[in-house]
Amino acid sequence: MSHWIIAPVILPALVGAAIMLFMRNDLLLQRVFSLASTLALTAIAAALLWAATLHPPEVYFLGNWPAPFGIVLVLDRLSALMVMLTALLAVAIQLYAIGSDWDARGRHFHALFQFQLMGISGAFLTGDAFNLFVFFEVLLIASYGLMIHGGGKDRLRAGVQYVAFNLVGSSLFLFALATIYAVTGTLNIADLAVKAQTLPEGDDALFRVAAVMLMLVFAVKGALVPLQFWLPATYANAPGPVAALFAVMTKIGAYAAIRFGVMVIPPSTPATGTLIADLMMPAAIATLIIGAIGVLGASTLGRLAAFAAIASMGTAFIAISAFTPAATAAALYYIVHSTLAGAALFLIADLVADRRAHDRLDQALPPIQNSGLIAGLFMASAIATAGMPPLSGFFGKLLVMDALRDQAALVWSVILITSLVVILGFARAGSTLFWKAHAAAPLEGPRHEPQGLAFTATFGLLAGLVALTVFAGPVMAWMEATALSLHDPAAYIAANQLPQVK
Amino acid sequence: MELLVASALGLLTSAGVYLMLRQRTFPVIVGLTLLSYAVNVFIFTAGRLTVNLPPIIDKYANGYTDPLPQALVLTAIVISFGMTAVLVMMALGAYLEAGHDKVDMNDTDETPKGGAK
Amino acid sequence: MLDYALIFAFLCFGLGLAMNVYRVFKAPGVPDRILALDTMVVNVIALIVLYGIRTKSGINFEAALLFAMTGFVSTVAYCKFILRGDIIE
Amino acid sequence: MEQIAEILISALLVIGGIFAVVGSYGLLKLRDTMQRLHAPTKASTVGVGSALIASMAYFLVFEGKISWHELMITLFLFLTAPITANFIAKAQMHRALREEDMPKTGVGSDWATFDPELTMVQPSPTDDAAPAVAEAPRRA
Amino acid sequence: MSLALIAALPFIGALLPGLMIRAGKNACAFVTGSVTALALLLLGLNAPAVLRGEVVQTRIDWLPSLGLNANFFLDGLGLLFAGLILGIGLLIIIYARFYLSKSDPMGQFYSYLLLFQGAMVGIVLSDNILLLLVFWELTSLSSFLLIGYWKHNPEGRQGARMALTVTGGGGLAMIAGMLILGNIVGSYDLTVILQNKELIQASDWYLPALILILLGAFTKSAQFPFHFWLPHAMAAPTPVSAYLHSATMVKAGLFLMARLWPVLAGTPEWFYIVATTGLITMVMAAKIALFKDDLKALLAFSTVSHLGLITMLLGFGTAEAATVAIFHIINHATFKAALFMSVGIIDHETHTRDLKRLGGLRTLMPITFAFATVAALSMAGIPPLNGFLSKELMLEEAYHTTWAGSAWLMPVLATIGAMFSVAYSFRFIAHAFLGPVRDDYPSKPHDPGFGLWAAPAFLALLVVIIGFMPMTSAAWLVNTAASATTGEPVQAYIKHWHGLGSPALWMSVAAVAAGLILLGAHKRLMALWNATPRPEAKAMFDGLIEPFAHLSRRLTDRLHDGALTRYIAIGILTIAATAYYGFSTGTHTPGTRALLDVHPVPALGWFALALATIAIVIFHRNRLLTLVLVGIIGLMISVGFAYFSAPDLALTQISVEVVTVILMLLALNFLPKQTPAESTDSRRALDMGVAGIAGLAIAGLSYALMTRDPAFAPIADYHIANSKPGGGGTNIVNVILVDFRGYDTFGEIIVLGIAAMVIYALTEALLRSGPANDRLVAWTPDLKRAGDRHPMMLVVATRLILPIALMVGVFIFLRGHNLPGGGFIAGLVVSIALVMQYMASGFAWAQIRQKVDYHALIACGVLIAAATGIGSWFGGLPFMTTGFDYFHIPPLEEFELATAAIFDLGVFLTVLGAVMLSLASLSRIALRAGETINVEPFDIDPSEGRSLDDLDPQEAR
Amino acid sequence: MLKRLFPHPLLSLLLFVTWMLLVNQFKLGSLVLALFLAIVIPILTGPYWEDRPRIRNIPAFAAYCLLVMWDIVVANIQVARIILFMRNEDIKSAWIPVPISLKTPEAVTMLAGTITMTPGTVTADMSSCGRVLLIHSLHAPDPDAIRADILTRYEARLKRIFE
Ligand code: NA
Ligand code: NA
Repeated sequence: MSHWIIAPVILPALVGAAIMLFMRNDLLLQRVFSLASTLALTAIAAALLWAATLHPPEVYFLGNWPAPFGIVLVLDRLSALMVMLTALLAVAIQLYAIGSDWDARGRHFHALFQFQLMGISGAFLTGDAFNLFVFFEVLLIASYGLMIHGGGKDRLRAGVQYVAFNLVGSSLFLFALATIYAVTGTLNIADLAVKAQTLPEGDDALFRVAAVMLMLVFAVKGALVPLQFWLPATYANAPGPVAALFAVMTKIGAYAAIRFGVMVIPPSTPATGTLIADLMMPAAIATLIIGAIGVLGASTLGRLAAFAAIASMGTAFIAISAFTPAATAAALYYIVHSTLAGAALFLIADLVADRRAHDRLDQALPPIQNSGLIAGLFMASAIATAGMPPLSGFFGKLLVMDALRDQAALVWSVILITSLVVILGFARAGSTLFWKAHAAAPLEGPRHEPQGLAFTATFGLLAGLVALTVFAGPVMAWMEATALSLHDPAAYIAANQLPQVK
Repeated sequence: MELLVASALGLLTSAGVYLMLRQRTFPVIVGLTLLSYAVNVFIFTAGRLTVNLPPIIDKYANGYTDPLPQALVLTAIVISFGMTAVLVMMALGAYLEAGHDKVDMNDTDETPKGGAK
Repeated sequence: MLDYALIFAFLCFGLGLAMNVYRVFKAPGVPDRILALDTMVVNVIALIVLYGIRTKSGINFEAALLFAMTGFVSTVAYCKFILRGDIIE
Repeated sequence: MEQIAEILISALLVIGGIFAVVGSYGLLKLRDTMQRLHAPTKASTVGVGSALIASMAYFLVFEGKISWHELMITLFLFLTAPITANFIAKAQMHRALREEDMPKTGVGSDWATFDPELTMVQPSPTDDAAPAVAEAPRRA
Repeated sequence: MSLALIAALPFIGALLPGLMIRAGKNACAFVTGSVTALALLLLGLNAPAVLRGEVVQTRIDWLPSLGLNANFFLDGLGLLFAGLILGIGLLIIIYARFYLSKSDPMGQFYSYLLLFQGAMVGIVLSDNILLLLVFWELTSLSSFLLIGYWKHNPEGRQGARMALTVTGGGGLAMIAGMLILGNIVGSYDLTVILQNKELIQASDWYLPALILILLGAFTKSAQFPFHFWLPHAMAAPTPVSAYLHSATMVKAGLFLMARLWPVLAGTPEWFYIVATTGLITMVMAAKIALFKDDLKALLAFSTVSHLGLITMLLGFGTAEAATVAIFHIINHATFKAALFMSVGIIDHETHTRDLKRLGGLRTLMPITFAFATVAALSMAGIPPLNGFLSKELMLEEAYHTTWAGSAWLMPVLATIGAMFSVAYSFRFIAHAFLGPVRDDYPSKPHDPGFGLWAAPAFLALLVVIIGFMPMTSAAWLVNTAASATTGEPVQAYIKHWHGLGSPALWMSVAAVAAGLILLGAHKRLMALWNATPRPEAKAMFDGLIEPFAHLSRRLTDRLHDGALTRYIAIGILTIAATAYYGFSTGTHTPGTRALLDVHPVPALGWFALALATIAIVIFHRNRLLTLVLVGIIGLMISVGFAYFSAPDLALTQISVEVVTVILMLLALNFLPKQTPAESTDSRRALDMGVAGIAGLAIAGLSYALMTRDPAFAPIADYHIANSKPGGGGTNIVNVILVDFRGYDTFGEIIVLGIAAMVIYALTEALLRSGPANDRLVAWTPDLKRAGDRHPMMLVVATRLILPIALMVGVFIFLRGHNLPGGGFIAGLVVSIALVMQYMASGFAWAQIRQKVDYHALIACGVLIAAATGIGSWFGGLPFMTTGFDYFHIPPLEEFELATAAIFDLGVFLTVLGAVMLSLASLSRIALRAGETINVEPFDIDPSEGRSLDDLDPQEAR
Repeated sequence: MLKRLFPHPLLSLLLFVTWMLLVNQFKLGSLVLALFLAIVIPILTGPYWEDRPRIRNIPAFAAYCLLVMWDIVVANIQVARIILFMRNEDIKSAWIPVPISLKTPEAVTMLAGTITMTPGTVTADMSSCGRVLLIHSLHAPDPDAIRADILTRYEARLKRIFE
C-alpha cells in the first residue's frame, strides 16, 4: 500500500504548522512555502489520479488496523478526482491571493489556507464516516478563519452567522453518525454499504432517520434549499479568493451526497429505498429556481456570484438525485465545471469590487481600470455559469438534461427557464458594470497596480473551462467509468478487506 | 433510567434551540453550547447506558461498556470547544465593529449600548 | 451497618445537593448562586466518593479531584467577574 | 478489628452526611448572604472531609489498598475554601453592600474592595502577547 | 476537414483584428476581409461537388457519450446560406471600414463581426443539431456584443439585452425541441434525422418538438409575436443592421425551418402554425413599416414583413412554395442589404435618418439615389427586378392555398401585404430622395467616397442582373438549394410573364395601384395612425421583464435578509419534518433491551440538570447568571458521565466546561451584561414550538436507540479485545483516541490549533485602527469595579495550588494510556492551573515573567503528533502505526513506553498552546481597552507597611 | 547550587509527597519521577514566587495545624448549632475589623484562612494598607472577644512561626 494516499493530508498539515512555527512574521517566506506546498499537492494529486484511473480502489489502513475497526483512507476515482480539482483550484486561488495582496490583509492567511486544503483532502480521501465529520470540522474551522480574514463589520457579522449555522450542521452530523453507529454498530463506509443492505427490517425506520439526517448535513454544505440561507451573506462578504475557494466547499456536500447516496444507500437499498431521491429531487429543483431568481435579483455582484453558486448546486443535485450512472457522470462533469466557473466568477467579482467604490448593481460607477479585459473575463465566466455555449456549462446542462430525459417535462423546463433567467441576470449586471459605466461620469476608479498574477490566476481558471470543453469527450468517458464504479461499489468494498460476517 | 436520560437530553436540546433563536449573539452562543452538550450526550447514549462498567481493562471487571462512543464524544467535545471559542471571539469582534450584538443582519445598526461607546 | 450508613450518607449529600439546586434557582443575587454552585460541587465530590465506596472502585477519584479544582477556579472566576469585569487582564 | 473499622467508617459517613445537610440547609435558612456564606464554607468542608476519610479508611481496611487521593482532595478543599469564601464575600460587598454600612478600618485607608485607587501599573510591555500601547498609569 | 475549417476560420480570425488594429484601420479591415475571403474561397472549392448534387461531410468526434459531435455537411441549402453569410459579410467588412468613425474601436468591431460570422457559418454547416445549438446560441451572444457595440448609447444596451433575451430564450426552447427530436430518432445527426420523417411525425412528441423548435426559429427570425426585438436592435451601427438584421442572423430561423422542412413540414400542424404566423407577420409588419419615419425602423419592419413572407411560403409545405422561399431569400438578401447600406450612407452624410427631415437628396447624392432606388423598387416588387420575380411566385402560391377552408383569405391578405410593401418602398424613395432640396439638413450631404458606396452598388447590380436574367444568374443556385431543402429534385422556372391569365399578375397590379394610393394619402393615414393607440413592443417587453426582475429582487432580498434566527428555525423544522417523514415511512419494531432501574441520587442529578436547564431559559437575559447555570449543567453532565461508566468523559467535560465559561466571561466583559427583551410573545411562542419539536425529536430518537441493541456486533468489541494486546493500554477509550482512531485525534488537535490561530488573527484585525479599535480605546467599564484586582489571599494560595495542579496534570497525562486521563485532559488541567495563576496576578504580569511562544507550542504539538505518525513509515507501516514495549532498567521497576504517548504529548502541547493563545489574545484586547499591568503579584502587601499606590509609577521597576 | 536546584525546598518537599500520594504506589520509579518533578516544577513556577517564605519554627507550625484542625471541628459544631437551633432573628451577625501586626503575606493569608475555617467567622476583606482584616462573624454577641481571641490564639502563634 502506498503512503502517497495520505500525502494530500499530511503535506499541508506539516507546511501549515511549519509556517506557524518558523515564518509567522515573514509574508514572503509564507508565500513561497505555501505555494510550493500547493504545487506539490497538485503533483501528488495528479499522480493519485493516474493511479486511481489505472488501478482498482486502494485502501490505506491507518495505524495498520484492519477495517472496519480502524480508520481507512480510500483512493478511488472519485476521491482522486476531487482532490485533483481542489489542488488545481488552490493553485489558481493562491496565485490570485498573492497577486491581489489579499494574503497581506490579515494574519495567518497561508497557514489557514494550508489547513483548509488538508481538511478538504482529508474529507475526500477518508473511508470512515466519523472521520469525514472530523475533516469537515477541520475544513470548516479553517474556512471560518479565512472567511473573516481581514476583519471588518459586515464580514464579522456574516462570519458569526456562517459559524453559527454550520455549528447546527455539525451537530446534525453527529446526531446522524451516532444514530448510524447505534443501529449498525459500524462507522466504516464500506462496511456501512454492506450492512445497510442486510439490515433487519425492524431497524429500517431508525436507519432511515439517520440517512435523512446525514443527507441533510450534506444538503447544508451543498446549500440545498431550504438550507441554503447561510451561503449568500457568507460568500458575498468573504474575501474574493476565499469565496472562490468556497466554490469547492459546496461541492464537498455534493461529493458526500454521491458517496453515500449512490454508493452506501442507493435506491436499491431495502431499508431506505427511494427515500433520499424523493426528497432530494424537489429540493434540488427549488434550489435551482431560488438560485436563478437570486442571480436576476442580486443587489450586488458578490451576491450575484453567490446565487449563481446556489443555482449550480441545484443543477448538480438534480443530476445526483436521479441516481443513475449516466446522471451521476453528468453530475461529476457539471461539478468540475461549476467549481472552476464559480471560482472564476468570484475572482472576477473581486477584481471589479477592488476597483470600484462598491459592487452594487443598481447604480453605475465610472469605468474601472482594465475595464475591457475584466469585462471580457466577466462575459466568459458569465457564459460558463449561465450554461451558454460554447463553454463547458452548456455541455454540463445538456448532459444533465439528456441523463434525465425520463423527467424531461419537469426537469428540462426548469433547467431551461432558469437558464434564461440567469442569462438575463448576467446581461443586466454586465451592462450595468461595464457598459452603463461609460454613461456615468468619466472619473477614474481607485488606482491599482496591474496585478499580473491575479489576472493569470483568473485566466487559468477560464482556461480550465476551455479545456473541459475541448476535451469533453475523453473527460466524459472517464466520468462515466467513475460513475459506474460508484454504482457498483464491489471493488471499493473489496479493497477494504472486511472480515467475513458469520 | 433511559427515560430520564432521554428526557434530559430533550430538555437540553430544547433549551439550546430556544436560546439559539434569540436575537443577540451571546444567548445564541450559549444555546449552541447547550446543543453541543446535548449532542455529546446523544453520541454517548448511542453506546447504551451501563453502570459501573468503565472501559478500563481490569481482571476483576465483569464486562465493559461500549468505549467507542466515548472516544467519539471526546473528539466531539474537543472540536465543539474549539468552535465555540472561535464563535465567542467572532461575536466579540462583531460587537466591537458594529457597536451592537444583534445576530440578524436584516436591520440597520443601532447606536452602541453597554460597554462599547 | 456500613451499607445503612452509606445509604444515609447518600441521602444526606443528595438532600444537600437538592437544597443547593433550589438555592441556585431561587436566590436574591448572583453571589448566592455562586455560593450554591460551589457547595454543589463539594456535595457532588462527596457523592462521587460515596459511589466509589459502594462500587469498591476508585476509578472516579481523579474526577473528584478535578471537580474540586475546576469548582474552585470557576467560583473565583465568577466572583472576579463581578468584582472587576475582566478576570484575566 | 474489622468491626471497629466498620463502626468508625459508618460514624464518619453519618457525621459527614449530617454536616453536609446542615451546611446546605444553612444556605436556605439563614437571613442574608453574608450569613449564608458561613454555612457551606465550614459545614460542607467537614462533611465532605469526613466522607473522604471514611473512603480512605474503607479502601485501606476492606480493599487492602491505601488510596491517598481522598486525602489530596480534602487538603485541596481545605486550602481553597477560605479563598472561595473571601471572594464571595468581596463580591457580595461589592454588589450588595455600601461602604457606609461597613465599619471603618480604623487606620485611615479604605477596605480594599471599596478603595477606588488601588492598582500600581506600568506601561504595557511590547511583545507578541501584549501590543505596544503605552497607557498612562490608569486608576480603575 | 475543410468544412470544419470554414466554420473555424472566422473564430480563429477573430483574434487578429484586435492585434492588427495596432497596424492601422486599413490593415485591420484587410486582415478581417481576407479571413472572410479565404473562408469564401474554401467554400467555393466545395461548391462544384455540391452543385453536382453530392453532399460534402466532415466528422469529428467531440462528446460521443452525448451524441454531440463536430459533424459538418454541405449541401445546396448550406452552400446558399454560407455563400450569403460570407459574401455579404465581405461587403459589410469593406463598408464598415469607411462607415465607422475614428472614435469607434474598430478592432473590437471586426472581432465581434468575425465571431458572429463563424457562428452563422457554423449553423448552416452543422450536421449535428446539438452542434447547431452551440452555434445558434453563439449568434445570440455575438449579436449581443454587436448591438451593444456603442456602449454609451442606452438604446444599444437595452436593444442588445432585449435581443439576447428573446433570441436566447427561443434558443433555449429550441434546445429542448432538438433534444426531443434527437431522442425520437436516436441520433442528433441531421443527416440521420432527415431520413426519419415518418418516425418523427408519428411520434407523440412531434408537436412539442415542433413548437419548441419553431419558438427558436420564430424568435430568431422576428416572427409575430416575437418581432418586437428587431427594430430595437437597430440601435446597432448600420453595418451590423445590414448584416445581422437583414441578410443573415434573422435568416437563421428561416434556415432552420428550411433545414428541417423535410421531416417537420407537410403536416397540418406545420401548415397552420408556420404559414399563419408568416402571413400575420408579413401583413402586420408591412403596415407598421409604412408609418415609420426612421429609415432604419422602416427597413427593420419591412425586413420583418419579408421574413414573414418567406416563413409563410415555407409553411405552405409544398416543394414549389419552398422553392419560391429560397428564391426570395436570395433576393431579399440582395436588395435589403443594399438598402440598409444606403440608409447608412444617408445617415452618415446628413446625420439624420428621419424621413421628415429628408427629401430632395436625388440631386445632392445622385449615385446613392441610383442604387437605393433600384433596391427599393425591387423591394416594392416592380418588374423586372428580382423582387418582382419572387413576389409574383409568392402571390401565385398564395392564390392556390386555402386556409381553413376559405380559398380567398390567403390571396387577399398576401395582396394586402404586397400593397403595403409597395407603399413603404415608394415612400422610401419619394420622401428621402424626391421632392425639393432642403436647406435644413443637419449636415450638408453629398455622395460618399467609393469605398462606402461600392458594396451597396454591387448588391444593387445583383438585383438588376437577377432581375433581368434569373434563369442564368440564379436558377442553378435556387435549384440546388431547393432540392436540398425539399429533399426532392427541383427545377425552378422563373419568368417575368406568366400570361394575362395568371392571377398573380392582377394581384400585384392591384397591390401596386393600391400602394400608390396609400402613399398619396400618407399624410392623413399618418395622422390617423398617430391618433390610434397601439401596443408599444418595448413597453410590453419591459412591462414583462422589469416587474419580474423587481419581483426577483424583492423575493431574493426578503428570503435572504440576514435573519439568521429564521434561517435556523427553518433549518430545524426541515430537519425534524424530513426525519419524521423518513421514520414514519419505515418499519420500526421497539427495542427489547433491559432498562436500568432508577436510583434516587441519579434521579436527583436529573432533577438538578433539568431545573438548571429550565432556569437558563428563564434567566437567559442575565448573562452572568446564564454562565453560572451553564456551569451547573456542565457539572451535572460530567457527573452523569462518571455515573454511566465514562470516567474519561467526566474529566474532559468538566475541564472543557470550565475553560469555555472562562472564555465566555472574558468576552462578556466587553459585551452587554444583559440581553434586552425584544422578541414579541408570538415570536417566543413560535421559538418555543420549534425548540419543543427539536427536543421531542432528539429525546424520542435517543430513547428508541437506547432501548434496543445494535443490529450487528459493534466494531467496539474488537477495540475492547485488542486494546491491551494490540494497543498496549488498558484505558480502551484512550487507546481508541491515540491508536485505533488516532487519526481522528490528529484532525481534532488541528481543529484546536486552527481555532487558536483564528482567534489570534481576528484579534490582530480588531486591534488595527478601525471602529473596533476606536471603541476599545474609548472603552469604559460598564460595571462598577472593586478596588483590588489581585487579592493577596488568592495569590498566596495559588503559589501552592499551581505547582500541585501542574503535578496533577503530569499525573493525568502519564496514566492516560491505562487509566482515565490522557494528553487532552492533562492539557486542560495545566491550562486551568495557569488560568488560576493569571486570575491571581494578571495575564500580562505573568507574561512579563515567563514568555512562552504559544504559536510554537501549537505548531510543535501538531508536528510532534504528525511526526509520530510519520515515524511508522520508516518501519514500512502505515501512518500512525503505534508501537510499545516494556523496558527494565535496574534498579527501576519494569515500565512501558508507547509511541502513542509521544502522540499524546503532541495533543497535550496543542491543547495547552491553543487555550493559552486564546487567553493571550483576549488579554491583549483588555490591554487595548485601557487595562493596565500591575508591578507586584498582589495589590496589597502588608510587608510594605503601606499600600503600593503611595509610590509613584517611576519608582515601580 | 542547591539553592538554584531547590528555590523552594519546602515546596519541593510538598510536591514530592504529593506525587507519591497521587501515584499511590511506593516504587523506585515513582520516587525518581517524584524527585524529578519536585525539582522541575518549582523552577517552572519560580518566576511567580521570587521571595521564599521561611518557617522559622517547624514544631510550632505543626502544633498550630493541629490546633486549627481541632478548632475547625469545634467551629463546625457551633455553626451547625446556630443554623439548626437558633432562630434567625436571634442571630447577631457583625462586621469586625481586626488590626493585625503580621507582615509576611503567607502569614497573613494563613491567618485569614484560619479565621475563615474557624468559629463562625469569615475573612471578608483587608484594608488597602494591609494592616486590618475585615471579618464577618455569623453570631457575635461580643465582637471584641472574638477579635481578642483571633489575635491571641492565632496571630501570636503565626508571628512566632513566620517572623
Ligand atoms: Na481527544
Ligand atoms: Na479522537
